[in-house]
This record gives sequence, C-alpha cells and structure tokens, in this order.
Amino acid sequence: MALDSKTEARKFKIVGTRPLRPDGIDKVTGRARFGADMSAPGMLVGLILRSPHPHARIRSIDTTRAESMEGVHAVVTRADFPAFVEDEALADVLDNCMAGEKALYDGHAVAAVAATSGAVARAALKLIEVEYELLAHVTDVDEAMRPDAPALHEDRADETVPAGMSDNVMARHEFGHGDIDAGFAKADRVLERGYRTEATHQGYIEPHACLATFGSDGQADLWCCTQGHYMVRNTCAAILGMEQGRLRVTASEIGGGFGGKTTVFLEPVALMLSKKAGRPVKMVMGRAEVFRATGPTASSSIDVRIGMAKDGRITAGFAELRYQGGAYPGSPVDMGSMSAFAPYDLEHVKTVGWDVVTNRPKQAAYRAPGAPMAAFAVESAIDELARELGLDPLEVRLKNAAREGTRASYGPTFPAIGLEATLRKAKDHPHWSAPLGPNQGRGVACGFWFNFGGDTCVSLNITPDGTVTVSEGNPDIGGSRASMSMMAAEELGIPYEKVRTIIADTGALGQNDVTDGSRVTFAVGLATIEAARAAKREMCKRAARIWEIEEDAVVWEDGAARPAGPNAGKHPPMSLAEIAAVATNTGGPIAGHCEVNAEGAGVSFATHMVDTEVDPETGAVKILRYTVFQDAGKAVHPAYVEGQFQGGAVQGIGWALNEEYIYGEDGRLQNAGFLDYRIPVASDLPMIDTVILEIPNPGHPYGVRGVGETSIVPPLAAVANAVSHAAGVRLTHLPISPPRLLAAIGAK
Amino acid sequence: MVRVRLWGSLAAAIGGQTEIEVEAGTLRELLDTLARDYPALQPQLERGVSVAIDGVIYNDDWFTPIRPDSEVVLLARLKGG
Amino acid sequence: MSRIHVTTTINGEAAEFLCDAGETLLDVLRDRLGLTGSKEGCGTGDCGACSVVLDGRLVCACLVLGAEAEGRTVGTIEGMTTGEALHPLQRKFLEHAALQCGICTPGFLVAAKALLERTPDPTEEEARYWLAGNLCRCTGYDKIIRAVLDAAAEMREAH
Amino acid sequence: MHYVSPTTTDEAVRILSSAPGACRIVAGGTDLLVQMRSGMPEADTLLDIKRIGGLREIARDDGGWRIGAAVSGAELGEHAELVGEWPGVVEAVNLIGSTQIQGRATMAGNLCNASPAADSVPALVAANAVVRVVGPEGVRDVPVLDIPAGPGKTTLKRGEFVSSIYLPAKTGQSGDAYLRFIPRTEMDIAVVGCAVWLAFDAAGTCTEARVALGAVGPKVILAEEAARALVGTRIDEPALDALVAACSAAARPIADKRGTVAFRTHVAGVLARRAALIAKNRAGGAA
Repeated sequence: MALDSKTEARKFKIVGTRPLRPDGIDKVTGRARFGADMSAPGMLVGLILRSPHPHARIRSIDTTRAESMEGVHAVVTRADFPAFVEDEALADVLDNCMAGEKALYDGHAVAAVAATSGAVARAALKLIEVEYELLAHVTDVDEAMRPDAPALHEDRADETVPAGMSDNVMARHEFGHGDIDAGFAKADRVLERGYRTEATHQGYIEPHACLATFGSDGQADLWCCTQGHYMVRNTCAAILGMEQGRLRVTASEIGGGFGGKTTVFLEPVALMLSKKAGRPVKMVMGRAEVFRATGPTASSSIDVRIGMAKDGRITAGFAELRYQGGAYPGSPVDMGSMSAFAPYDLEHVKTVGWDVVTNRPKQAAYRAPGAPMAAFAVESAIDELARELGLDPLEVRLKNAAREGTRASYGPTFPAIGLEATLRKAKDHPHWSAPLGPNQGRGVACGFWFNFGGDTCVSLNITPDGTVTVSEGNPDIGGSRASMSMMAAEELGIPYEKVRTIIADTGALGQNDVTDGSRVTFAVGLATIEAARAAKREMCKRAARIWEIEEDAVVWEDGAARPAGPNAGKHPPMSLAEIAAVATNTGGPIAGHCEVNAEGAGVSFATHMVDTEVDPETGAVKILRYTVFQDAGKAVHPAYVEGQFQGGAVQGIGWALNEEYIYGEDGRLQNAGFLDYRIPVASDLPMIDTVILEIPNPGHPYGVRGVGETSIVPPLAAVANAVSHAAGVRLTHLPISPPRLLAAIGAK
Repeated sequence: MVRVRLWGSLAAAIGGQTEIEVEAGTLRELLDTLARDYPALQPQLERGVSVAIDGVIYNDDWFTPIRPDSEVVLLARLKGG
Repeated sequence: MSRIHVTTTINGEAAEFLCDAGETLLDVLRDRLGLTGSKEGCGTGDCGACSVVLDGRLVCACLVLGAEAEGRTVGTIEGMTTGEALHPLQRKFLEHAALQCGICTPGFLVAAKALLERTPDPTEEEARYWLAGNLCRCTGYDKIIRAVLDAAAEMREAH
Repeated sequence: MHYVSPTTTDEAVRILSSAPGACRIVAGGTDLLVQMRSGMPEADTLLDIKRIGGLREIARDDGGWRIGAAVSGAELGEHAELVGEWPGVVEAVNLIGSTQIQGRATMAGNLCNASPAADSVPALVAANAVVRVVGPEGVRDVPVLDIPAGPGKTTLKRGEFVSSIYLPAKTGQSGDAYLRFIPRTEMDIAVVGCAVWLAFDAAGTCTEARVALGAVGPKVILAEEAARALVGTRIDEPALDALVAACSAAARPIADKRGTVAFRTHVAGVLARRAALIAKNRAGGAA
C-alpha cells in the first residue's frame, strides 16, 4: 500500500558499488551518437530566422524570394501551424517555437527554411522580408511590474493577481502558516534585506539538434536530443495537430540538459519543414541561438525579512519573490516560494511570489527551478543575522532545522529527512575547523528540493542465454543506464555485466515522463525493480512447473529459483540461465515489466561549505575549498552521485560569481556565447569534496532519493556568504562579478 | 471526513480558510469534491495541483487512498529540471 | 564556386575530400568524412569539444579551415584507440566516472593526451590550466582531473 | 570565396593587391573564423600566410628577435631563449585563449585584429617592438603603437600585410611584464591589461621605462606620464603610487559587458603596480 514504507532493510551486493557504465566505451571513443550526429539520405538543412528586436508586432513576412531560390525546399512561418492550440501552455510553446503576432524577445523565431546545404539556407534566410512594428520593451523584473511598463500580453493574468497591477504580472503565489507579525514581535533582531539574482543559462555543451522525417502517409520519425522523447512526441503532436501514435521519437545521446531540454524548440519546426519539403530535415542550433532563444532560468528580485531571537531561534520568516520568466507565464516563482524556508522548522512563515513576463526568452527549467535564488536570499539573511548575534551559522541552522514531524513551510509534515544529518556531518568535518588566511572567508548554506515520480515504464527481457535487457524510456543524462542495470542485477541476483539497459523509442514503451525532477533513479529504478520482481515471479513459476510443485513453494535467492518450505533441498536450484534456456518449453519467452505512475518520491536536503579568497584590489574571487554534504537516500552508483553533487555545486559557483544574461538598453542580449557568458573552467576550481549521507526514502524499495537537483540550491548562498566574510561587506546581488564586488568594497 | 490544508493563494480564493473538511477516501474523490464544493478553486485545480498525503507528494494517481486521519495538503503543481 | 581538393592524413590514414573555401575542418570531419566524434559546442573556439591535433598541435577544429589540412596530419578522437585497446586516458575516464553526458569527453581526451605527451607528470594546476579551454558542464571537472592525473601516473609506470 | 596559400611574400602581396573584393589574411585564424561565422566580414578571398617561407620562424636578428607573422603562441612559449629575454611579451601572447587557441593564434594576428583588448599589444608596445609590413610599395618598419587605428581598424594600406615583428635586443638590466585582469582564470578577454618594461643602471635606478595599457581606450595606450613616474627612481613605494595614479589617469575606458569605467580605471593602476614589481624583479633588481 502506498502509504507504508517500501524500503526493506537489506544488504546490497551490487547497489553501492562503482561498476563501469554500459555506454562508456561509445562515449570515450567518439562513437556515441548525439543530437547532431545523425544523418539521413536526401537530408536538408533547416535554419531559423530570428527577430533582432526585443518586442515588435510582425506586420508581414514575405517568403517568396527565399522560396524561389535554388536549393530551397521549404519555408515555414507561423501560418503553417494550426491556428489554434487548445492547451494554453502548449500554445505558448508553439508561439515560442515560431512567433505569431509579435516577436517577444531578441532571438524569437519568426521563420525557417530547409535547403540543400547550410550555405544555401543561410542565404535564403537573408531573402525573407519581415516587416516589424517596433514596440517598447522591458527586460527587468521590477521595471516590468510597474503599472506603466510595456505590456507583452493582454488579459493573461491568473485570478490570483489583484486588479491594477501591470499586465506583465501573471500570477501571485502565497505559502506559509502562523502569524508572522506575532513572530516578528518575539524577535530580538529583525533583518530586512533585498536581493537580486541575474538570469543564468543551463549551459549544456550540446546545442539543440534534431532530424525529422515526415512521410506523405502522415507518419513521422524524429531523432533529437531531449530530456524526454515522450514529451517531445506529445508536444509536437499537439502543436502540429497530429495523433501521438503517428510520430515516433528516438532520443539521441544527450549532451547535457539540466532542465533546459524539457521542452521543444526546433522539433515542431523541423517536422513542419520536412512535411512541406517531403525530405528529411536536420536542424542544429548554433551556440548564439542556444543563448538567445532557449531556456535561461528566471532572474529574481527578492525581499526577505527574518526575525531571530538571541539564542538563534528564528521567530518568523517572510519573503516576497519576484521572478521574470521571459516572454510567457510560468516562471518557477511558485517553486521558489515553496522552497525558500523549507529547510527550517518555523512557527510563523510566509512567502509571496510574483510571476512576471518580460521581453526575454521563455525560461526553461534549470536544476531545482526557482529554488537556488530563494535559498540565496534566505540563507544570506540567516547568515547575516547569525553573525550579528555572534552565533555559529551551523548551530543556528541546527537549532532551526526541519526534521521528521516538522510542518514544512510549504504545508505538509516531513517524514524522515536528512537535513540535520548533513549539518552535523558538516560541523564535524575537518573543513569546518580548518584555519583561514587573510582575505579569506568561509560560507555555509542549506538547500532543499523536491523529488518527482510520475509515469514510468520498464520492460525487462530475459534472453535465451540468460542475459537480461532492460528497456526504459528516460534519456540517460548522467549514467542512469548503469544504475538501472545495477538495480536489475541486484534484484535478480546476477552479475551487473549480465544486464544491458537501453533507452527505448516512443514506439516501444508506454508513456514516460521527462528526465527531470531528479526522478529517474527513483522512478525508473522503482519500475526496474518491479519489472525484475515480475520476471522473478515468472521464473519461479516455470521452476515450479518443472519441479511439479506449487508456485508459492519456490523462492528466488542468489540468482536462482529454489524450492522452499517442505520441498526445500529436494531439487537443485535452477539459475536464471537454466530457466531461460528452457523458456520455450515451459511457456515461452520470459519478461517482466512495470508501468506505473511512480508516486512517493521523497524530498532532499544538502549543506554546502566553501572557502573563498578575495583580492580586495580587483574584486577577483578564488574558490579555495568546497565540500558538499547531501542525503542521497541510497547511493546506487556512488561515483555518479558524487558527480551530481560536484556538478551542481560548480553550476552554482558559476551562478554566484560570473554567469549572467546581460541585456543592453536596446533589449538585445549582449553575451550570447561562451566567451562572455562565463561558465566555470577547470582552472577556476579546486577539487569538490563530497560526503554522501544515506537516510532512506521510505517511498522506494532501496530507499533511493533523487540527487540531481538539490546540489545547485545551496552554492549561491554559500559562496555569497563566504565572499561576504572574506571581503567584509555583504553581497546581495548575484553574480558577484569583480566590478560588482570591487564597487561594494569601495562603498563599505 | 478528511481535513485538507490549503496553501495561501488557494485559501485566499475561498475567503481565507486555510483548512477545509471534505469527504474523500481517494485522491480522485478529494479533487472532485473540492471542485464541486469550492468553485473558486476551479482555476487552480485545472492548472494542476500536487497533493501531499502524510508528507508524501502525489500528482495524478486517482486511486491513491486517503485515510480519515491523513494529513492532506494541496500544493502548487511541482515542476523540476 | 569550385570546391577545393584536399589530400591529408587523418588518424594515420591517407584521406582526401572536397570542401568549400570557408568550410571548417570540423565541418569536413563531421559532415564529409563521417567522423562525428569531434563535437561542435560553440563554433567559436570557446568550448574545446572539437579538439583535434593538427601537425602535433592541439587546436579547435572549428577554427581551422578544411583547406588548411592539405598535406598535414590530423588526429581525432576516432584515432585514439589502437585496435580494441583503449588508451589509458579513455580507461581512466571510465573508471573515475569522469563523464556524465559525454559530449565534452572526446575533446577532453584529445586535449589530455596532448598534455601527457608534453608533460608526462603534470601537477593538478598544470592539468587544470591546460584543460581550461575544454568546457564541461556536468562534472565540475573534479573526476576529469583525477582521471587525467591517474592516467599520467599509470603511463609513467608503464615506461 | 577562394582560399589561397602562397609560398612567397611577393605572391601574397600580388594576390592581396589584385584579388577582387575583400581579401582576408589567415594566420592563426582564431579571430577570423569566429568573425566569418558571425557573418561579419564578407571575405571573397582567404589568404593563408602559413606556407610563406620564413613566416613560421623565430630568428636572431641584430641582437633581437624577428618573429614571423605565422608563429603560433605555443611556438613562442616553447622558445626558451626568447622567453628568457622577453618573458612579458611571451606571457602576454600565451594568455590569449586556451591551449587550443595557442596552437594557432599569432602575435601578428592579435595585433592586426585591432581589438582594444588584445593581450600581446600592450606588451609589444612596452617592449618597443617594430612591425615589418610588406606591400606593393615594398617593405616598411613601423612601431607597434602605430598599427592599431581603433577598434577593428589598422593603419595597414591595401595590399599590405605584416610579415614579422621585431623585438629589440635586450639591454643590460632590463625586464618586462604583462598582467591582465579577467573574471575567470582563463578563457576571457582582458578587462584591463598592463605591460611594463623597465631598464636599470648598475646602482638599481630606473633609467628607462615604458608602460602600456590595454582595454582602457579605443586602442592601446602608451602611458608616458606613468613611465616618467618610474624613471630616476628605484621603483619604491612613492614611485609606484605615482605610477598607479598616472595609469588610472591615462585610462579612458568605456563601460560594457566586461567592466565598468570605475573598475577599469582603478584596476589599470593596480595591475601597473604589480607588473612594475615583476618587471623590476626580472631586470635583476630585488623586488
């Protein structure tokens, strides 16, 4: 039953070890096929024409010259797509893929061509004439909230938005409990402060790419790099007005996503070009297109008020969060509002979030969407209060830490969680007591994130020679095929090497949710275990028939069916391979499968600790030492769990120090490349130490929690706290780029 | 009867009640009853909600059982990366 | 516009191709020769995913013209394996879980191999600076650097 | 578009002067190919100079060094003798981009790309380097300072290109240094750059100084006031303070995505002080 603990106490043989990943050889030899690595006979090259204006009405698009150019096989504009898409969110996705009435941001797609070569396609783009009526634009969240700000949409606001606000305010979210005024009255010190974070990009190294083939029979095939090919299928089908079953999507290897590949950009356009041209069409974004037109995360402006008693107890917490999520509703401010105070056990807490649109690209999910900026604000304020009251920042967090039975700031009561354990580990770690030199500072911060479950299918097949293949429907972003093989092998009691896991296309399995929400190891793992159990039951049944005993008198142990109960020892055990060898004779092929809406995902907490050194003359910041303490529930493949911790921490370091979307007065993105959108490079960093804690998730058979996202939540605040201590001045605006830090030092 | 806790925005929609009681043995019954008895919640229910039952978050599984003494909390629909 | 005929050596084997004057070596490798192991992450020399070795020098294939390969030697990720045997770097990348998504991996391996050929015993700092032109967004570089240093140690022992 | 790779400078000059449309020089190509990708210059001819005899050589010339226009940063960095004499120039070149960029990028290309933030240019100006320009009217030698005309513009005439750069003979007790500020540790364009060359007499007094600033004006700035602050001193604290003030005063930066006016102005002074101390140390004077 769903309400009871699913975790069994057991000793693992394979789970918790570090075998090589099954897709490893392909990836170290260059053989692995990513989005841009596929081609098809007769393939055309598709390219997109993008608006150079941040906000403009599209008066007309004349494609006749481009269409008549030699080598051009199709030109597509919004007029080629269905005029009406019922679902509002999907209608926004379509509008983002191909602008309708207005171009809403610099880089918004307005037309596309398919031609025999990239050179021809590029030339054709120049022949498309778009007549724009330029409109006033706004890119800053606070400016967009002013009632007189240029409006992107009319009448799109939720019923939650009070009358009289800017048309750019799309929704208001409120969470919390208690009476914050009463709480603040009990405080010895109340801190009020405003914080800002700039928009960052997921920064995956692989640009979006796809290859579409649309047949004249109305059936289509699509190859693409995505975090969820089932999502791609469903979204494209809805946008193109076709049946889902007529579109088969195959996920390529994916070169990073971090949330940014949980939606579509090129795919519907490529399909439409292919449909019109009658030939396969390949589309690959350039890096500048990735920055200009695909999912950055929201920028934020956050006001925090926290009351603290002299002993460090937080008496009340309040935050007002304003996130702009680009040109369409749906910034993750609701998630930010839910997670802002989630690590703490508070009697009085309230958060209010405002979802705002601006003339920027439509935000896409980015690793724990909405949470890192909220944590930056709250964890900075707590740090500042602790300092002012002369308290140890870890002790203050321990004193207020949420634990089992705490009513979360977003509503429910926590089951067993691991925050306190991460804090205690942090406190005992040698990093915490290591000496610091001049201009150096240490910062800590906590972070919280949800885990997801959702629709999941796994098909586990026993081959005639007793090896096992697992088919699952979630693209493998960071080693999940290894962890699925491990869980299948663990459950079946066979060596890891006997199992091979593949990512099946949309024709092979039922619906699978996207690889997001840290869900794969949890949900696909759960389904894999269930599929293995189904196969075991079938194998026990076959053995029972061979032995001519009752089915329930057979148990599966150590990779073999064994007679149990009164028959114990009467027959030699039959291994998986032995049962497989006679499957034809005992009822046919053996498989186990599981189709489930995996509910019961846990929540996840982390504490990060970082030492920084500041050059007070230039504002340069060096990361000296970094340690991640996170609860993984159960680490299936610890090396890849560490990798998630390290990768999230470093993305957070980039967000804290140098990454930002920079817009000019003209509303154009000024740094659409890796040269000036500065993600951390190897020489910027020390080793990232990790401490894995294992507080089992009661909702998973092995206790697994998702680990992918939480690691990006604490670093913004941890770094800001460390830099603030090193520089002797509180930094409230991310990124803490050298000019910003030097100005703050100069102003102190 | 199951006591359902509402988050701030939902509470505001029905006049500030942060807890309401509904007759429901499953997630579907809960959502259907809320939609019927509290039409002001309809827009949010259509946009989607997540439901925490005894601290565990569920999304769409209609037949998820709810015990009378369960803690039930409505949440904004979760989105992840 | 006539195409340029180029004769060159790729991974030790003679190769020839036709290309346009403005076409990059990366485009030639990927689109004309089917060597898709070199990746395009940026096209501007900022990410290193297209790292190849040209006449013994580590370069970004996206910043080399295809025509420049005439009479030169080119080494790509596809040439790193000898028969079935992985290069020690390739093996260490797997053992250390130094890749998550794997898109940057070919570039890192080609660049790291060039490092170890010049500096068989690099310090961590040397490895980090040498590889600063190879972006990885998944790993935070920790396991990559460990894999490179471990491979260096193993290769030194073998000598 | 055409690609040509002549083997003599004469042939190159002939193509450069006579080819119809725009002709662009390919040395390392690390700026040119990026610009071509962004569709900026419509080149009709790409002229690769790497196969021209002598252009990939580093040679002794009259006590100094003649560095061919196609010599890559990596080749410069591996030339121990050159590094020993002009460490500041070489480190400036070696700071440009990644290891991969170093495999291709050239000092002459860095100069002719005429970016105000070019790393090697302040170092070359401080070193008093001379550029050899070949063209239809023959060969001329030009101080580095006179090559850039403004962002993206040089004083080279049609048909001309740079064939080599000459670093003068190192004099007695002298040393050079280049420092730049970037937000990361690698891979960025200089927000501010500063090169210092110093010469001392036997008593340790600075007899000559050249200070050059990058990324704080439309082109490299030779900060003569800053140099005067050092000459006649032992590079002591008052001299350094004067240097800092003079460099900040000489800076004429703009605010852009890489830095503010205030930041660049301040950091120009900070880097000058640090670079001067390194140069002094290299010249043999104890820092």
